[in-house]
Amino acid sequence: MLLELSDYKDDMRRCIRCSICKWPPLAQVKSLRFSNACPSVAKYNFHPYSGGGKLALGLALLEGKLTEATDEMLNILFRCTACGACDSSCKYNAEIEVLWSIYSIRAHVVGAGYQLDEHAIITDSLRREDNPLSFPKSERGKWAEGLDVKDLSKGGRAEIIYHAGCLSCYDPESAAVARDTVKLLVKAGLDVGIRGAQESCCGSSAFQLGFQGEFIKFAESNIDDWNAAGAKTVVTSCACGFGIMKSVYPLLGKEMKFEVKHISEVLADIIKDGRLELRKNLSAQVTYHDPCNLGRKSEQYVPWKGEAKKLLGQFIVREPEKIIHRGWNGIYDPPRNIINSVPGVILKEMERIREYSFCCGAGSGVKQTMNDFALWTARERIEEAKSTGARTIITACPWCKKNFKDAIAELEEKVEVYDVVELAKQAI
Amino acid sequence: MVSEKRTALIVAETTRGGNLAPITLELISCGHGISKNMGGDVAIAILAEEIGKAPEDAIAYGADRVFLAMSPILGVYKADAFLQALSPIIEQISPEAILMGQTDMGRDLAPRLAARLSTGLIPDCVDIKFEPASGSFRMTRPVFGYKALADFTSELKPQVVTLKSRTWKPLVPDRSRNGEIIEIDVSMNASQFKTRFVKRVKEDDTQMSLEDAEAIICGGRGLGDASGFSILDELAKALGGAVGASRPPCDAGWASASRQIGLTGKVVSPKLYIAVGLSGSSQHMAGCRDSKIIVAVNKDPEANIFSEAHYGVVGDYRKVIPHFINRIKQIKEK
Amino acid sequence: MHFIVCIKQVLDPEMPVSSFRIDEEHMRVIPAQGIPPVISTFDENALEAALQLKEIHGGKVTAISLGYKLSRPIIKKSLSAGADDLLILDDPAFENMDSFATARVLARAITRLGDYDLILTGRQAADWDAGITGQALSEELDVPCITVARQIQLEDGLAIVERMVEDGYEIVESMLPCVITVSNDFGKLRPITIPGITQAKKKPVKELNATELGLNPVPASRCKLERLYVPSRMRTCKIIEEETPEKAGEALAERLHDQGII
Amino acid sequence: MALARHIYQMFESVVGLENISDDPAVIISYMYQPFGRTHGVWSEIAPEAVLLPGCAEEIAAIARICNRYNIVFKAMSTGWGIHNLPGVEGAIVLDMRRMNKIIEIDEKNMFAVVEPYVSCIQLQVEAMKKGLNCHIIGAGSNTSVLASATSVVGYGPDGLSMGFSGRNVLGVEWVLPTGDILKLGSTGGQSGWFCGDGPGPSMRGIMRGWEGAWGGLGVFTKCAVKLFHWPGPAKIEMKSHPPNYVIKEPLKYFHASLFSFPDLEKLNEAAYRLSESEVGYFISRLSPAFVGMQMAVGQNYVNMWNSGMLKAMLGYSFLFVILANSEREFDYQKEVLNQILKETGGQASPIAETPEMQAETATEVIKVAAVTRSCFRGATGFNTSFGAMDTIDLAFAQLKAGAELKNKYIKKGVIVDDGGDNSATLIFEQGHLAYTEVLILYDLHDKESSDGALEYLKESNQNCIDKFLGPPIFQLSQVGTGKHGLFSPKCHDYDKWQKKIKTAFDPNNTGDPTAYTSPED
Repeated sequence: MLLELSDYKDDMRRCIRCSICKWPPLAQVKSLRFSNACPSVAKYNFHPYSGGGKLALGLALLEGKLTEATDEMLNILFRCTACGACDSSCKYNAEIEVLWSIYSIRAHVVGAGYQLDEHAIITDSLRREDNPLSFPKSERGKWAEGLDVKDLSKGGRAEIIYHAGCLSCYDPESAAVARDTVKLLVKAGLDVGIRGAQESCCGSSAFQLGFQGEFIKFAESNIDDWNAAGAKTVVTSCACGFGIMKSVYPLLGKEMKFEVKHISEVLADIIKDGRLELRKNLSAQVTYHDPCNLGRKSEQYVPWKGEAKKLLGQFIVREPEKIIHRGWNGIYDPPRNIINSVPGVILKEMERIREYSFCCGAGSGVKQTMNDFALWTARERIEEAKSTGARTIITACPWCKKNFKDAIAELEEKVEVYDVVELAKQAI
Repeated sequence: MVSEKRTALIVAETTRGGNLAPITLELISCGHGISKNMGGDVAIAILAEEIGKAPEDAIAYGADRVFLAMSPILGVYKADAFLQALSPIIEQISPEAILMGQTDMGRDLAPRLAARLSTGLIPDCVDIKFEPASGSFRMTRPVFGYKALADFTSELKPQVVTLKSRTWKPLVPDRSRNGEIIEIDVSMNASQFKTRFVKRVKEDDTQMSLEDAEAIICGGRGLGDASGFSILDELAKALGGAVGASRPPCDAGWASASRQIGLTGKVVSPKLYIAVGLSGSSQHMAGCRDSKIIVAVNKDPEANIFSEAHYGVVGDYRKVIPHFINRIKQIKEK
Repeated sequence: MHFIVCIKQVLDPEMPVSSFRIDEEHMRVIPAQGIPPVISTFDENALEAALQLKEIHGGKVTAISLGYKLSRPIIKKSLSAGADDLLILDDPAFENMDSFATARVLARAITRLGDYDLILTGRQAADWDAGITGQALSEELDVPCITVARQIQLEDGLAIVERMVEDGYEIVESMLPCVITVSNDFGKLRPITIPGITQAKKKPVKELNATELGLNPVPASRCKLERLYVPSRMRTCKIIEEETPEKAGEALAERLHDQGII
Repeated sequence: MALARHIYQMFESVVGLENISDDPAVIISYMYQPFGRTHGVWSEIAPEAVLLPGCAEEIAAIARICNRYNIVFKAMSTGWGIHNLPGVEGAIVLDMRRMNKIIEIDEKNMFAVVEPYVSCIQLQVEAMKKGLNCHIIGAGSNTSVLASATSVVGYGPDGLSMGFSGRNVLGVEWVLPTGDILKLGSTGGQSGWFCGDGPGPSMRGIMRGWEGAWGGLGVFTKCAVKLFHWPGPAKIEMKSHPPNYVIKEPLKYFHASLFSFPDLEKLNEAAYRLSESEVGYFISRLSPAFVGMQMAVGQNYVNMWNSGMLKAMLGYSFLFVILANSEREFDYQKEVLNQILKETGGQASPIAETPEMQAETATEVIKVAAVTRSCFRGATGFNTSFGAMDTIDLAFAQLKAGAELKNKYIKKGVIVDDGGDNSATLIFEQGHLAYTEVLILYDLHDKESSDGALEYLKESNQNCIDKFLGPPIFQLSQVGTGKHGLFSPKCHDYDKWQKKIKTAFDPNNTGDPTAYTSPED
């Protein structure tokens, strides 16, 4: 169940203002240059732009200290990729749901009729075209024309459904990767089907921007359709979709007769048990960028609703016990296993990785509505990538890849960016 | 002569040739029910260019007094003309309630009439009761796209109401009933009105209109492609019904947008609604939730449509429907 | 030419059914988190009609919205779509008014705006689905009214309108000025664009309350809401179970026949 | 009264459009200041605007404007701590976030020059690359190096070997309340920042004195701090996962031991012997509750507490860490330690000796990254009492007095029952200085608990006076108005001298007086 803002009051008022949400977990800080965890406060500097700063806004709204959302408040709430870095840093020492409080503040503000004008473009597109990118719904299946794979929109069932995701359907470069992905899966002998023209958005940008009504419609219809198609596994290459399908879909109370997997998990398994051989020697130094939605944000979220009783005088004990996920159970190793299984490739880790990775800057609508901020964050991350000595970034989400490529276009010193599937394909 | 009797006034709708449209019989039946527990009678205003059996039918189906207003200008419905013709009748009867259908005419005329009489209007009413204690009516209508129902009362008289079609059953006609027929002279000429009727174009002549069909077959995303609709057409012919579509087939171009049933399409409540290959989203159900009997054919047992249907078959429609049609034809021949 | 479009802020009619909950005690829909109000779908069709007519005949499109605590970003979407100016009537007294009172307030505001050629509204609001305000407004302003329009042409002082009827459409003429209520068959509102949003920020927005309109108190509602509830449609669906889909089809025909349905 | 537009525009022209805001959402977010409060999380007084200055010259320009229009200004860096916001109406906040550079790390002369927003962890990781380490205050390595060096207290357990912030500050660049930029110590020209006392009178005592001016004497824009030799690796790799990252490789010549003693007197005596012996990297008396809350939360902690295991193991105990530069020194220090223990009857608890515990303790002792767990996770409200910097004997007297007084409030149920002795005792300068901060945990959002905590804090101050326990470190600046009225007469009327200094340095009263000199008299 999706909780109300008032359910996060106890979280919001237990922030101790220690500013740890602005940095990676302190024990993992490795240099001054790359010691920012939160792209928002790193660029806009005012405290409200940090995780803790937003919690204070949520509490102020709940307690009536703020009666309406000013334009600057909307900037604060939405110049943020909802990457969850604040959440995993804070949770190193506390049991506060930072990210989900931010989701709930956004839903609260949106429900009250406040929104950035640009977001009207996204929601209009979602309601009319079933994707947030204002592309026509009728062209949804174009990416897969001529592809030798089962098209479930024409009926039929499949063990594995490949959900390409909006960007992979409409953006030519991402579509090419999606086609390669399907070819690899078919080549490995998997019973895979796509939904072609009938595929619709997973609802992740709608959810993250607070439009939970739109999200519920997409999520419910996806779950119904996937159940009806008899899928055992739903595989996607879009990390944004994957993160929300894993952490939010289960909260809708609908039976999901399938497991959600990211393409890197499936690919890593195929390579491990020999169904796909990576023989070519690529001899390259690469670094890997952990997409937030594939990593910390893909962990299962357990909403806590209970009451806090007092023992030992004023010591607070939550009844039932609050289950806290600290982000380290996300998908981190499969992409690395793929990279390491390519002959001649050396993986050089960046400073901010795994559950304290630094965002690429594209998430939760920022790429579409605040591209300058998206590119600023991408440049920060690219500089960190270069600091490892590698000149090739591997990632596992079309949004990260697209944002990096856009930023690199404006830099003189070129850096390569590949999806982990492309790397694998080059090595077959 | 102002009658003390409490009267329910019906505004009749007639077909070409001056006969009563089906909705009018339902209105009389409802008016009859009200006037009984009001201790009053049922009056009906028939405004038309030519009159066939309308007055006699009206009495047979339960009307007590028939007011006739004849004029060539009234041959085609036009709000200003109908308002002008109605006002002397209303003045004469000062009815407790004025009933119209939630039809093209009712939706257009009722608000104008209520505005002129400075009285209340409850549109699309599904239930109306006279409450002797307060001497006023309690009415129920669907709101929020059929997701909710609302009850209203009003002190103002006459209470204007438009009734949802196929909610009241017409009375069994009794030719022996007697009633009074009163002619009202109406003098009006076209030049006095600011609006002018040009012409009426019948569309979709091949198919029955969705609003009037007794049975509707509605296809959804699950049909897979346009060919699915030919199977539904065959079923519609077998049942003498019409074919509709939910939003996805219209978006995909398998069916014309005018056939779309749902919140942003047409709202229907036929006797039988057969939903084939559609999940039953809230927007779609808003258009058909009030059908008498809903039958669902879908391959996903979990689809929401099954929670709103009376009968259901879980299976692939391409296998279920053809045999369903054959069986119907066999039954019809018997 | 001066086109006036009345746009109403309503609860999102396309919200998921699972989020629709009613507080029966206060007879209101409980606002759900994450579901913003929207401009009533039919009013968006009316706005599209006004914008198309302006493109052909030139002139100005004024959007008017009436309510209490209206959400500025939602209402200002009319400016982003192309309306030239916006009049917001926002006052506690305007909360929960019925259609006739709404028509009275709109009429007062419109007469204040000066002359107009065409007033466009949605055929009905997507929350209470009444379909009264347009016609009541024409009575208040004593101008003709044409309802459920799907196409509008203007020629030398006349509006030639195709309006929807059960089995097709009618063509009706009306002298200007007049009120036309627009149906969804007119076509969707054009998509919002970034240039539209940036221009909208420079467009004039005027706000008036009940007292400034000289309408405090507002006319009382003519009908009293007694109860608002979600009807329980506990339908238990009788599933026709057969070994094969073909047999199920036949069994369905027999069952419906036995029940006298076909 | 909101900031007049023309004044706002003046500030805007100094820092730039995007570096100033008075939007209600921004202001309310800054007003969330739970640290050191007894009731709720919101500051009562709203600042007029928040500015993000980029350098000393900008701050000087801001100060001149403030002097002309009588506006109080106060700087904050991370914003975590008491008195971060100005305590008077009509003031502005200078958020130092944009001034976050390490100006230099001078390896030869072992010091670093930092701007206000460089945190201890940031300085530590950069210093370690050059074989150096920096002192980190007990509150945690997320705090600003400059803030604790120039303006606010600054004690930490590694002070045993690295002194405390007040002692480590060298050259300083200081924007006075008047807007003049004063450079202290050897900061002029090519002579570098290595010395805090340049030619002419030293200002260090005036600048910070014992507890610091809490931002009441203008803004410190750069300062140099001593660095210390770091025998460990240039980069410390971590392993495992949250909530317990642990160093991957054990540190050479590192050993942490947990000694418990039969009673407080024996603990006291051992404290003297240990600190006077000039051995050890880190020393802190840790209470059972403090260690327990570090490891567990909620019901698990309550069960652990009720089992009595914590009290048994940590009744009267010291965490003592040796970090030597060579094997011979490591052996020597261990020898000294064992001898002292023998003579004072100290028992080394075996649990701390396992490799896992050594690694975990090393991570926390070096990185100081998880202290907030023990203070804030249990019950939202946290405060300290007692804590005058004095002799080791007085430190333990404070511990005893604190435990006694706390038990009274524990019985009332208004604060967390943490055994009464929940506190931290730190020792500096070879045993010359020590203090005990007696911690209390309570619920900021429960009026009865908040009132109880406030009452406790007032009574603890009175206790310090009645039992001659010295002025408490944090309470001095915050309990009630007329703050210094209680202690100043008992401490050679320091308040009068502070007012003289304030008037001299701040004729137009633009520095926030709240925590420095009592505002009203």
